[in-house]
Amino acid sequence: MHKAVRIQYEDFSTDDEIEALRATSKRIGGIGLFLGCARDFSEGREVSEIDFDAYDRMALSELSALRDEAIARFGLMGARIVHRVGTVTSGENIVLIVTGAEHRAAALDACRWIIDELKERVPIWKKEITPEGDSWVVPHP
Amino acid sequence: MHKAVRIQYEDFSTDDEIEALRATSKRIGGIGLFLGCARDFSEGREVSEIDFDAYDRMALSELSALRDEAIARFGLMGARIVHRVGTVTSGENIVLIVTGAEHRAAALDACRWIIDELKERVPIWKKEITPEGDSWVVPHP
Amino acid sequence: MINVLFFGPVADRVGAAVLQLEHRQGWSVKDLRGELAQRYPEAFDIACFTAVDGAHVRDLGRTLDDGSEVAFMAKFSGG
Amino acid sequence: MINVLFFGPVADRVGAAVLQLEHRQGWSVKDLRGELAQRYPEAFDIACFTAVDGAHVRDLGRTLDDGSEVAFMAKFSGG
Repeated sequence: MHKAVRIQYEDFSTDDEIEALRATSKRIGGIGLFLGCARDFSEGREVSEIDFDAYDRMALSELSALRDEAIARFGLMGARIVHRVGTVTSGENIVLIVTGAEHRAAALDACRWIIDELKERVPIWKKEITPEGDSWVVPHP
Repeated sequence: MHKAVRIQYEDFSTDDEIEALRATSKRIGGIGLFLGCARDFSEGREVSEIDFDAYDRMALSELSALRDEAIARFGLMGARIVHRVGTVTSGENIVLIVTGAEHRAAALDACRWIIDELKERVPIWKKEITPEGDSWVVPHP
Repeated sequence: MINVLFFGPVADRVGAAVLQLEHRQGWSVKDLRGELAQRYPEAFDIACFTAVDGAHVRDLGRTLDDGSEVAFMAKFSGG
Repeated sequence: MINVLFFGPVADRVGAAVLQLEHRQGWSVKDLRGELAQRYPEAFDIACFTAVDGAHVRDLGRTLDDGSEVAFMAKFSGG
């Protein structure tokens, strides 16, 4: 079985992650999920692919800490986070967050909180590859 | 291809619904998903299965209206809603909502809004089957 | 003819999912509800929503056309 | 020895992902940052986060042990 928090080059399956989450408890009544995908447009420019660089060791420990915090804060029964690195082609998956709780509010709130925190705290950087050249993405303040 | 809004006896596949949503636009950057499942416990009682009754015609038109409203309100690129009726065994899927937007906030906010509105507006009723007997669920105010 | 539909907990208390009643000129949703509530008081205790021809109705003074489909419904519990 | 790591846009501007520097007694994160910022001013313009041994560091006065791994990082853009 895959680990609940991963950084990997390969794509992932949303169904597999949902199944792994459900296997942890039959008391889960609501599952929240966020899937980030590579768009073919960003701020008016055509994007053919995105390259991700990460400080793997730190990114993994930050993601694990995020997961633990989310479980405690929202009373989750389980949570899984997978982020890809390397090259992701337009239309492909980038990041997956799956949360399971007794009720819907906790599951969806936790999902939102994790993706927001991930963007602030986890050392991963993306570079957009476009016909006009490559550029590292500078996040909005 | 399955319709974007459905009420059905059969189970559904989350992967299939996500794929169908993505097929509508390559500009989707964030996908939000809510999956409601049948828990084996509810307010302290063991629940072996849940029976759903629905006013099919009205439920479908309310779900379609909900989807249209969510697309307009949150600027979604697509949304899909599937709700099961008939008998759902503990641990199985009940309802799936999938939303696609350029960015994460709209996708997740729309998901939350749709499931909240669905519970208020869509004529579907659930009965919990337990070893101590059956009872229709009375929603909390 | 008016088709009256019941679902879930209301259908259980009425003991039927469908009733057919003769249409009466000028009859309103409220008149129909009043008559049925006398016959099925327990069912109408929990019937808090009404739909005519598949759409929510809040104005119970609305008159019913011949061939209408009317549903008296308990609070929803889907999802 | 101190291992200094760079990623993404900072690594591009430094022209390297790793630098190894001799450890100096009593050296702080701030001292290290100051010296490297002189050599790679463009890279350090965007290096707004620092980690020591894989954990965020806010107190740059912290002294560095021999064998430390230090990362100077641009604003994150994952997800």
